[in-house]
Amino acid sequence: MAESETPLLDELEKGEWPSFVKDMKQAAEKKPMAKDLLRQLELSYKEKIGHWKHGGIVGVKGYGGGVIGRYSDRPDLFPGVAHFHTMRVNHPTGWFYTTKALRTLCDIWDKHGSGLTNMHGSTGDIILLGTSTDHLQSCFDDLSDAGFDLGGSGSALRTPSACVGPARCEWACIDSLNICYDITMSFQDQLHRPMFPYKFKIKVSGCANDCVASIARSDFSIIGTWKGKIQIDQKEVQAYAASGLDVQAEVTDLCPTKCMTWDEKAKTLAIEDADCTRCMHCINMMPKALRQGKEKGATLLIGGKAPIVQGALLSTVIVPFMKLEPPYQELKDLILKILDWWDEHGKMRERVGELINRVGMRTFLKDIGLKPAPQMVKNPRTNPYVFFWPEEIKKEVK
Amino acid sequence: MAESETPLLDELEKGEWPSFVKDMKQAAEKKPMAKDLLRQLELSYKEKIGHWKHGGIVGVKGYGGGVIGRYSDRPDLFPGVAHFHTMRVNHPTGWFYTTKALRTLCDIWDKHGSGLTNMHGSTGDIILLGTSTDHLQSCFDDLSDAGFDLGGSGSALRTPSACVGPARCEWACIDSLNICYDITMSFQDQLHRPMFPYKFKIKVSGCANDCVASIARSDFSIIGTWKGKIQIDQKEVQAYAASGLDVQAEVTDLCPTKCMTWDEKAKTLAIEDADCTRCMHCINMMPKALRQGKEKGATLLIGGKAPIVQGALLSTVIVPFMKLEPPYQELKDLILKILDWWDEHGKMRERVGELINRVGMRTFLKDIGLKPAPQMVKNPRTNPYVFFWPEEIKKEVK
Amino acid sequence: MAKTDIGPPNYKNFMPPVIQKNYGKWQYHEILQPGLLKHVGETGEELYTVRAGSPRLMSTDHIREICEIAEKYCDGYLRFTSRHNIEFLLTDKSKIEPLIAELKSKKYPVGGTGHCVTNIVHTQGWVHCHTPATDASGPVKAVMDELHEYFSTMTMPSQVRIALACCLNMCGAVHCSDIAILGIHRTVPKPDHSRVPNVCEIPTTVASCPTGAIRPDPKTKSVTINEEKCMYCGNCYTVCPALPLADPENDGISIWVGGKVSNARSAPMFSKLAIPFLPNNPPRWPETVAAVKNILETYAKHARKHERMGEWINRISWERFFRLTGIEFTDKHIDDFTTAPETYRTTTQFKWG
Amino acid sequence: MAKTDIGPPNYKNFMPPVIQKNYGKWQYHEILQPGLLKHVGETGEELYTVRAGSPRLMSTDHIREICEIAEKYCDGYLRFTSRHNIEFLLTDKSKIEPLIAELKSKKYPVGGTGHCVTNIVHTQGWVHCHTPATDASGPVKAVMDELHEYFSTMTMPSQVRIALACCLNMCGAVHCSDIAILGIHRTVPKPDHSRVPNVCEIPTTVASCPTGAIRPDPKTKSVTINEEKCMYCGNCYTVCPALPLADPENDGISIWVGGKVSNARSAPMFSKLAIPFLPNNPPRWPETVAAVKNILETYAKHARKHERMGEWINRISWERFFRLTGIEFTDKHIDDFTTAPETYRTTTQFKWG
Ligand code: SRM
Ligand code: SRM
Ligand code: SRM
Ligand code: SRM
Ligand code: SF4
Ligand code: SF4
Ligand code: SF4
Ligand code: SF4
Ligand code: SF4
Ligand code: SF4
Ligand code: SF4
Ligand code: SF4
Repeated sequence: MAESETPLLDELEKGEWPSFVKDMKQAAEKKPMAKDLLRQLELSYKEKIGHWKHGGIVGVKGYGGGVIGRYSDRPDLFPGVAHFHTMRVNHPTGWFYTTKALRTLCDIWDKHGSGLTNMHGSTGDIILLGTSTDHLQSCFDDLSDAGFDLGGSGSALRTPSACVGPARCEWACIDSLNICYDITMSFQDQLHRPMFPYKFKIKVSGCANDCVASIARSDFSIIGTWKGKIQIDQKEVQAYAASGLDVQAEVTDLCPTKCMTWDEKAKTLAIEDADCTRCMHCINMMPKALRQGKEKGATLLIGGKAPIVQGALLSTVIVPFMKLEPPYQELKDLILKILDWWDEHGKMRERVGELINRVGMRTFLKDIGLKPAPQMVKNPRTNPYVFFWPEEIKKEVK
Repeated sequence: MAESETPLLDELEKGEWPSFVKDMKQAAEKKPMAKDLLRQLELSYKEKIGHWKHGGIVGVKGYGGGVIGRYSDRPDLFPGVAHFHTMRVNHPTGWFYTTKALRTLCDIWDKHGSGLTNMHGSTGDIILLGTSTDHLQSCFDDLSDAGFDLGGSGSALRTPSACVGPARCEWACIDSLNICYDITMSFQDQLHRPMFPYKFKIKVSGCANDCVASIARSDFSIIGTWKGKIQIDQKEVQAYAASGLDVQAEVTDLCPTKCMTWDEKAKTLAIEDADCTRCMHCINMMPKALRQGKEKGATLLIGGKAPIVQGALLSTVIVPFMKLEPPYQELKDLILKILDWWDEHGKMRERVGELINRVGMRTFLKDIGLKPAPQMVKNPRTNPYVFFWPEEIKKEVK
Repeated sequence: MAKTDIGPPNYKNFMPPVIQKNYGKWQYHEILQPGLLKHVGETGEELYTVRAGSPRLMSTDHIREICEIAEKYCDGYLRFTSRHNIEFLLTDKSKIEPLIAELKSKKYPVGGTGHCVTNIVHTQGWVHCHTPATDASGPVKAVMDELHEYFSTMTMPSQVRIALACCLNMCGAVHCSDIAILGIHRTVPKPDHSRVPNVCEIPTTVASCPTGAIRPDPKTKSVTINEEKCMYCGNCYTVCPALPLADPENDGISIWVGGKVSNARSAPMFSKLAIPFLPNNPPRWPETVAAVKNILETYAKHARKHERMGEWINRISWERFFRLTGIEFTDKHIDDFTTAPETYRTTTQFKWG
Repeated sequence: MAKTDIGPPNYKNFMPPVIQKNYGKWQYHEILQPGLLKHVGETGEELYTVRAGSPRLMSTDHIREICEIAEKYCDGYLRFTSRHNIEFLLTDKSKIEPLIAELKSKKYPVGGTGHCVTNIVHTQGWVHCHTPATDASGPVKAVMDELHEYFSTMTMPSQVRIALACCLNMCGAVHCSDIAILGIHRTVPKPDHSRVPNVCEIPTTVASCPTGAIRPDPKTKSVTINEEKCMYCGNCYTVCPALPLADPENDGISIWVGGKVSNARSAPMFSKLAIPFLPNNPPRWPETVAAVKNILETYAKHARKHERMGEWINRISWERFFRLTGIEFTDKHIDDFTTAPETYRTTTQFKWG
């Protein structure tokens, strides 16, 4: 057998976890592009440095984004990846697929690209990993014919995503999938034609467990919640207790507000609902016994993002509760208003959370027309550097 | 009876709490200066605005501080307070007095000033409230003859203060009074001849109860603590329980680390000392039953201050534990080193805590020669903006 | 010439004999009744302390009166506390009752111990400072007149420390108090262009502004202030007397809550804004008195034993605090300084109110 | 021309009939065994989900293999999770065992549910990005090879979310993970003065630096970088390709711990620095693998049930975390960014270790 061209990467074919090297080799057998990707990666492994140039701008007709341009810095050695752009394809909401649709995608990508993908990208897109400039448009055309469209990139709305929600989860307080899909469809223009100061991400989770990490990873987070009493089925609580759940230690003691009491003798659970902050823990522990309160809606939060530039931000509450029912007009109006405001005041490469920090939450709330609420803060300010609006100050006596 | 000249202030003679207006009137009867102070204050009450000019620099020979210059902006109306400077007199550590000493002070002040004082100023000084420029030196001379000296003002070390500590408190882990007195005596020059970028305050508390608010109100906080097991006298614990203390609810449940257990049946208290953070709560609750561990010392913290300019700071741990015994050389060396460092790097009006924030704790620790410890932080950094020292980076390959 | 740098009198000479003997050897203490402490030494010796309130701003006559009392009952020994109360130190048990009786007859409030409202740490105000946004002694007197019964009883859930500072310099160190009364300006400094060039150093003045609102104005050789960026902190005035910002109508008081200093149970905490503005209403500041009383009594009613104000609020949540006190939550409560992001609610965990 | 703006396919068309029927009407679920979920609808209908691991970087052949399996057992329905696992959706109970058997025979790890280490969210690395300080897929593979048994069991105290990002842009959103693996540069960008003037907008480049380390250099029409102020974040490189900062010897990996996203029990938390630097050591990054394993297993050994990494550390204290893991605490752990003051220990409450 000939000596391997990729001795370092070969090491990563070993072991129990599925190997991406195996996948790369599979593709390399059919695609010279993939083969050169493998070889260039081997060089990176040897030299401990990347071999891609700073991205260039490429795209498809009518769109300002959806493609990440990429060029090898050693096209001499790896001509197959001289251009090697990725296409971001908007995933079906909830990442549901029929095999038919998946196979179609594969066929298109075998035709136009490297045969390599990310299922999925970190924002949620189907990442078609690497093709040359001349294939971009035809690949897009084929995707479009098959019912697929590109996702977001650049200073645009990014592909929104949602937790599996009502499709397979008893805890969805909102129709996370439908909200996400509706927003995606309503904001196609914002998704495809970069027009903002920077990127804008929206994620929708059906409850406070936040299975799409919306609070950490989106500029606008929509998270289901409820009002009213947690519905307790005492029989089922008893069944959990009987089957070995230590209700005191595992449920009530871990309730962050200590608003639950478990009567060990009577085997009854009581909740002081007014003190509950709807953290989900008790419900997570006993899904069969506890159901959320009956009035459902969402908490809306703003500003989540990674650290660049001013430090990472988690999203912060701006609407404690909004009912969300189709066509979600109030929600979409609010998002549009925020996008407009950000567009008007944001500097280049300033995420909406950073803009709010720069101009002050009070300015944001006033401009958007939201009423300040204590739920927006962990605690009121500790510094005395309070601004008053001019209209609050009595006309000055000279 | 003639109509009162001070109808507004007269209102503040009413009521149960001791009235400063009464004191002012007492002084006013003897001192025209005090009388004009009263009259000017009445004007302020009427006009809702102060009537003092921005302070000027006045002082006594050989000293750069200890006097706060003050001039009325209406000397036409209130000639008695045309000058009205306060003298800050260093209080006896712990604010202990013999009546003899107090009477001497009163006599001196009746001779030279308004007859009004603050017992004490917020930093701890005896504040002699208001005299004219020509009396400053003679007043100082008399004070000095009586064994008193001025305190700090301006960009200097300020009068250090200490909790009552070993003089009357069973919890003093360090000799707060002696440390404070020793520091005061050792640093007379720094106290009297402003030489720093800004003010520097030192406060000493014998334990974590921090009865002189050192953590909030001093640049350098010395707070007593201990190592080793909390000594439990189970009989006395039982006595507290018998006398109505709910040990579970009032003691163990409120222990922040939950490291205590109270066995209601056996009436015994157990402490997992390794988890104790020496917050003092349990000891506060049962002084007769619990005594601190046997190895005593102090935690040293730096940087506490009010909000101007960059926001208020609480002091932060820089030495988790230092034994403190006379002559406190290690402590004083450390303070001097810090003062030197601050003096060298601080900008004008930059408190030491602000300087540390500007240049980074790592620089402070390195320059001072302190070893980083997890006890210095609530949590390690969350942002990835980590600096490495040049010597940690491998020589660059060109 | 008088000697300099002699330092304060040695405290050791001012301590009563019982303290000299038991110095560092106290074993335990009890609060026998409000204002009366008993400390017991390892040898069994007892020290009694009677604590009395003080206006802090005291005449020499008043001090002499205190001396007289201390001579009568305490062999001439006394001290002041870190919160400006007076402490009479004695060993003779039989003198306690007469001492307290005399103090009461002379209108000294006796108390300030344990779960009480002790003396209000405060500052100069219109009596002696150049930057106050309110008076100090006046509001303190008015508030304590209303709260005095909480000084001489121990009916609070825990210690309550109230402080007052008359401007943002916070000499009263109100930044860590259960309840803080803080004088605030609300108008932008008005540069006196004729004086600025003479009395102020322009670069220092520009650098003094925490929000960067001040620009040098080469034309006038003075400065201009960006009104939108100014939050009236007065720091520029401290370094430049030609930038006054006091204003009778717009100066006033803000109320802060939930700070603490001790490390007992919870770590020290900053005070947080409760009420952004109340008018200056001398001589008795009724709005301020009512606000403090409302917060205090709401706390007293709802908090658990040993729960400091801030601990109580942290348990019940700020939304509940605002509901229970009936205080309005406004955009001013939301931080917009550099520390703002840390204060945002970055979780869906909250109560409805 | 192809249609634009058609949006993604409607998810409704891709959901199996049992979901269509029970949409929004699920009543409860059980985790029957690692990798096997049962969801029961209000009508009693049951949906089974078998979850399998994926390398995320997948060939079309691999995807087709998955399709084949889904066709054989699931009527052609499947989904991916928000952490890139594959979920096979079926109703026919009898097919569960064969499906799992086939998956295992084809080397698919089955698991990723409940108290496990699920798939590592990660990024491009040397495979497709221009700024990486390390590879992504490689370290992930190496770490998961070591941890795979924790994927297919549920023996952890609670969920463990590991994430990797190959540079400070943090596309893997490692800022809120139980354990985060983060590629870091450690050398100052070296401006290519011949290219800067042509390819970079100077004001944007200057503004991009979080620490203000970049100054325009009018002479060269390029920029200069203050080495002391630069912390190698690479943000300037993002906006200016002529400022490369990758370096084979000094790039590497840092490890972060204790972040979380869910609001369950505790509020979401950022990850905190555990290990400032580990060398890039391809192909198997042994130092990184060992570090992650050590932290994970220390946590597994000491944490209480349902305690996430960050909750555990908050209970035991950071000093204890460093002692138990044997990780050295350095000056680099102490924040020196604008957020620094918030992270200081401003209390005397701490443990000895
Ligand atoms: C006399 C004084 C020290 C001094 O050198 O002057 C003092 C004396 C005592 N303090 Fe204090 N504290 C004194 C100011 C403070 C301060 C500082 C302040 O208020 O500005 C604090 C921090 C306050 C804060 O957290 O905001 C303080 C927090 C404590 C605590 C902790 C309270 C808590 O649970 O948070 C205790 C423990 C206790 O009371 O159980 C304590 C306990 C004590 C004890 C019981 C100590 C002892 O064994 O003798 C003393 C009598 C307490 C009492 O009055 O009930 N002392 N104590 C100060 C009296 C002030 C006054 O006149 O009211
Ligand atoms: C007299 C006193 C208030 C009182 O009524 O007790 C006082 C009075 C003044 N303080 Fe203060 N400070 C006094 C304790 C404090 C404290 C409390 C403490 O020391 O525990 C603080 C907060 C703690 C701190 O240092 O951070 C304090 C923080 C300030 C500040 C803000 C400093 C900062 O870095 O934030 C200023 C402004 C300045 O220094 O320019 C200030 C400035 C002033 C000036 C000198 C006014 C000025 O801007 O020049 C005041 C003079 C008033 C006068 O006319 O007599 N004073 N000052 C206190 C000193 C008496 C004494 O020596 O015992
Ligand atoms: C399938 C998925 C949603 C999706 O749309 O894809 C999902 C599905 C479920 N999650 Fe989740 N979660 C999913 C990502 C997440 C994430 C996001 C992430 O990890 O990036 C989180 C936040 C993680 C964090 O806090 O850092 C998340 C936090 C939870 C929690 C809260 C855990 C906690 O105590 O902190 C629960 C409750 C529980 O497990 O008891 C939960 C519970 C559930 C339940 C039980 C909901 C249900 O009733 O069906 C689902 C099965 C859980 C299981 O795997 O044990 N899910 N879940 C995601 C599977 C990811 C994977 O392949 O591993
Ligand atoms: C492909 C993907 C990583 C992956 O392997 O999955 C990715 C890849 C890149 N990201 Fe990202 N980001 C990806 C999700 C994220 C996420 C996670 C998320 O969306 O949940 C984040 C953190 C969340 C956030 O947005 O804050 C993220 C934060 C960044 C940042 C920092 C932004 C910030 O404000 O802090 C940059 C830098 C920039 O925008 O200039 C960045 C920039 C980039 C660029 C475009 C590099 C650049 O500087 O131009 C990368 C292109 C790689 C390539 O060659 O393909 N990427 N990026 C993810 C998008 C796939 C998809 O569409 O599904
Ligand atoms: S976020 Fe809530 S509703 Fe959505 S999948 Fe997770 S647990 Fe279910
Ligand atoms: S949801 Fe959370 S806060 Fe509410 S009762 Fe359950 S555990 Fe407690
Ligand atoms: S700080 Fe501690 S030692 Fe000092 S008086 Fe207060 S309780 Fe006693
Ligand atoms: S001192 Fe505090 S932490 Fe230690 S055992 Fe007592 S209550 Fe607990
Ligand atoms: S708080 Fe302000 S106004 Fe009051 S004494 Fe201090 S500096 Fe003067
Ligand atoms: S008052 Fe404060 S904010 Fe306003 S200009 Fe002066 S320093 Fe700046
Ligand atoms: S984390 Fe950095 S290196 Fe990795 S994909 Fe994102 S931008 Fe590229
Ligand atoms: S790498 Fe970051 S810190 Fe260094 S110069 Fe560039 S932007 Fe500034």
